[in-house]
Amino acid sequence: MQIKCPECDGDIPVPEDVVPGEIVPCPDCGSEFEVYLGSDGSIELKPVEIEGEDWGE
Amino acid sequence: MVKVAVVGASGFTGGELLRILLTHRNVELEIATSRTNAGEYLHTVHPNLRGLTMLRFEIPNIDRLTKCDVVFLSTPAKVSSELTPKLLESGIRVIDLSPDFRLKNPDEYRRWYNWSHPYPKLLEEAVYGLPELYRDRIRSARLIACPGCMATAAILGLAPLAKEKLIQGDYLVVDVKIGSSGAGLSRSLSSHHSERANVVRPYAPAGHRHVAEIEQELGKLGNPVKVGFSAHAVDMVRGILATCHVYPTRSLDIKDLWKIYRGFYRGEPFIRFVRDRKGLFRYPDPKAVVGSNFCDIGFEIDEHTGRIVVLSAIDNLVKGAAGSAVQCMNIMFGFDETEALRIPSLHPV
Amino acid sequence: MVKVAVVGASGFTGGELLRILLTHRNVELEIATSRTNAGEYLHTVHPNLRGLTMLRFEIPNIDRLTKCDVVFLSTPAKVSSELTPKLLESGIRVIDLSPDFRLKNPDEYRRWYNWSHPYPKLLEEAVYGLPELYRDRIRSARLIACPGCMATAAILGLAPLAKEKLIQGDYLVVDVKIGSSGAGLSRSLSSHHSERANVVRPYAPAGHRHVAEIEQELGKLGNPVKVGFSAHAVDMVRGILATCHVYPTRSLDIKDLWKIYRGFYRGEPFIRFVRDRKGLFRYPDPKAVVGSNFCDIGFEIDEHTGRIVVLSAIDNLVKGAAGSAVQCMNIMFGFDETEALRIPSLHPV
Repeated sequence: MQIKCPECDGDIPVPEDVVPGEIVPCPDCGSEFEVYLGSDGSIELKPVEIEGEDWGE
Repeated sequence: MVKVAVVGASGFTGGELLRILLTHRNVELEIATSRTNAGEYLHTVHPNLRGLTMLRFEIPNIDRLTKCDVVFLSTPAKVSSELTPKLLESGIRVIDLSPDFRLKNPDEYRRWYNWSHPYPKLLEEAVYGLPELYRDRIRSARLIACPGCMATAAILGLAPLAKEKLIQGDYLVVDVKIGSSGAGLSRSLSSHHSERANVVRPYAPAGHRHVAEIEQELGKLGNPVKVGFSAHAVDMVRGILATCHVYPTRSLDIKDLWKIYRGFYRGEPFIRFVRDRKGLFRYPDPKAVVGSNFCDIGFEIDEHTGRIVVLSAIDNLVKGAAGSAVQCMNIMFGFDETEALRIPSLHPV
Repeated sequence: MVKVAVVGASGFTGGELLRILLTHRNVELEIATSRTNAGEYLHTVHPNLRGLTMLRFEIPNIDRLTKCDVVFLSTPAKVSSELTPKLLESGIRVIDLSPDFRLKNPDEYRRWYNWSHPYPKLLEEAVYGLPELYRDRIRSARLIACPGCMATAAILGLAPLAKEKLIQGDYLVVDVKIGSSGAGLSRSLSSHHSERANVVRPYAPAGHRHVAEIEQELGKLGNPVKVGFSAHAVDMVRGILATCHVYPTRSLDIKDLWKIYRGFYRGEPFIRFVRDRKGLFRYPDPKAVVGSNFCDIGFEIDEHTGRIVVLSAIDNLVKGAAGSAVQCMNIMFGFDETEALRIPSLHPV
């Protein structure tokens, strides 16, 4: 199935048999989300913080 | 099979046309002209073509050229404008990679090229060879004027914002970094390796001819803009990165930007968006497109100044020249638009 | 003879301090510290120093350091702020090349470095280590905070215009191209040669910490400005070119610009103006300053948009770090300001 990316509105492919707690990355913007079950049992995504790479000076 | 000729086939752009056309399943490369190398095999000049063709360079000859279906003119300025009218009269179609028919307004040629155009009427008919903006008109065109390489990068990066009238026309800065192949084969002290390596050389800090095309095309999409253009030669053979600094007419957030860019370029086979939180190449970088027909576009909002930074990376010889030209040919003759252009770039390079 | 110590002497900047100090006729290089290389000869890490000294690296030790007259701190962020107070207490003078004392306002450290400064009072006392702006205050200073390398290029390029209040504060763009040595010795995939060569990699497209210093210093000279800063890594080891795009508050011609820049930098030994009709290097280019303490400044007026383009080129390790630091030392101890710094750059390189 496809879920809208909260960060960039892209479509994130999520396997049908996805398990809560799994991490799914967005193919467009690289943001990562943890899957969890919403109150109505629907699949929802919570952003996972990615540590920005330090580019040096 | 469509018969194809390439005039000016010994230059870097000419060589790229040959490289792409030799792998094209719907065309036959009949003629490759070069005055200086007439009689030589193509691989004498283009080593990457050894073993792929036994074709030899020949002197340009109108009668032989008009037996083809389409002619690519990879010639310096003020050459194709002599050849094109005769070719068109004979009923064949012309894809001109030179600057001779890019601008609609003859006065602009006087201003930017110090040249009074010999065939101003043809300027109306010529179609600007950017498939992402003119696909329908290209389909039926007799004469295509392929954009300048730096203009391609800037226009593709800014078109979506121009259409939304998001660009403050008086404060638009385009800061370009370009590789040495952008100067083609013209040899000089500045292209001498010991002097050309390791440079960041501003060679057109306060404006460049390509400004005329960029303003023409962005002006058609949205409000008129004046482009503050600066070009720098950097230590790279192929590639352009255009960093466009836009002060927007209204504030917006990153989601708006994604929406605007996705909407404008929906379905385009050679536009990729690169704004990635992961991996090494998080923004567009010519290194990631060298040899391919892709234009990588990225964007960022500078909260501190309200500025939008748009980054656009292409290979100046492919999407900036030969690739877009072949893409136009594919559209003109009803081929699969990506035929011979689904070339992955090289990594690392 | 003045006794000198260099803390953090195994990095690129540390190595440049050693290279310059070893040729200095008024100082004695007593101590060069490095935790990782303690016990090694300097030339084990810095091959260019083989045969010039038999000094060896040692672990930093307060008691030994305080026997010197001046200590250079070439340390990462948040290290020198621990060491500096103790060194100052012992009465010796400190030249800090780290960012720890550059900003006057502690809130700016929270904002740009996400760090609450442990010694905000010292921020008042520290003198910004740019001789061209603070020569008198440097003379008597106990603590010098040397500028960031990209800040140096931008500030030196824009200072004369800032003083004349010529910069529209909301539309100032600084587009920087920098070599790999700017990232020092920190190794990562991005510094891996096959991935680092041939790039034009936007690594800070929408702002960078150095903006805080640039705005601090330009704001003091003239009206407050907001800097639209974008940095790109290019294929070069040493060097920075800052291309500054200025929309002026009033129109002026090229003669005015020459007058403004000559007036502001009259007598400065390490500022050169490069806007030449002849030769290959007509505008500033890092290639022409590599290894030297020069800052080359050039400018152009873009009639088409009214924009002023200022170009500023330095070696990020010399004028952007070790060179300016030694220049400050020369001022502090009353030596000839150019001592050990009259180094011609290498050409070609």
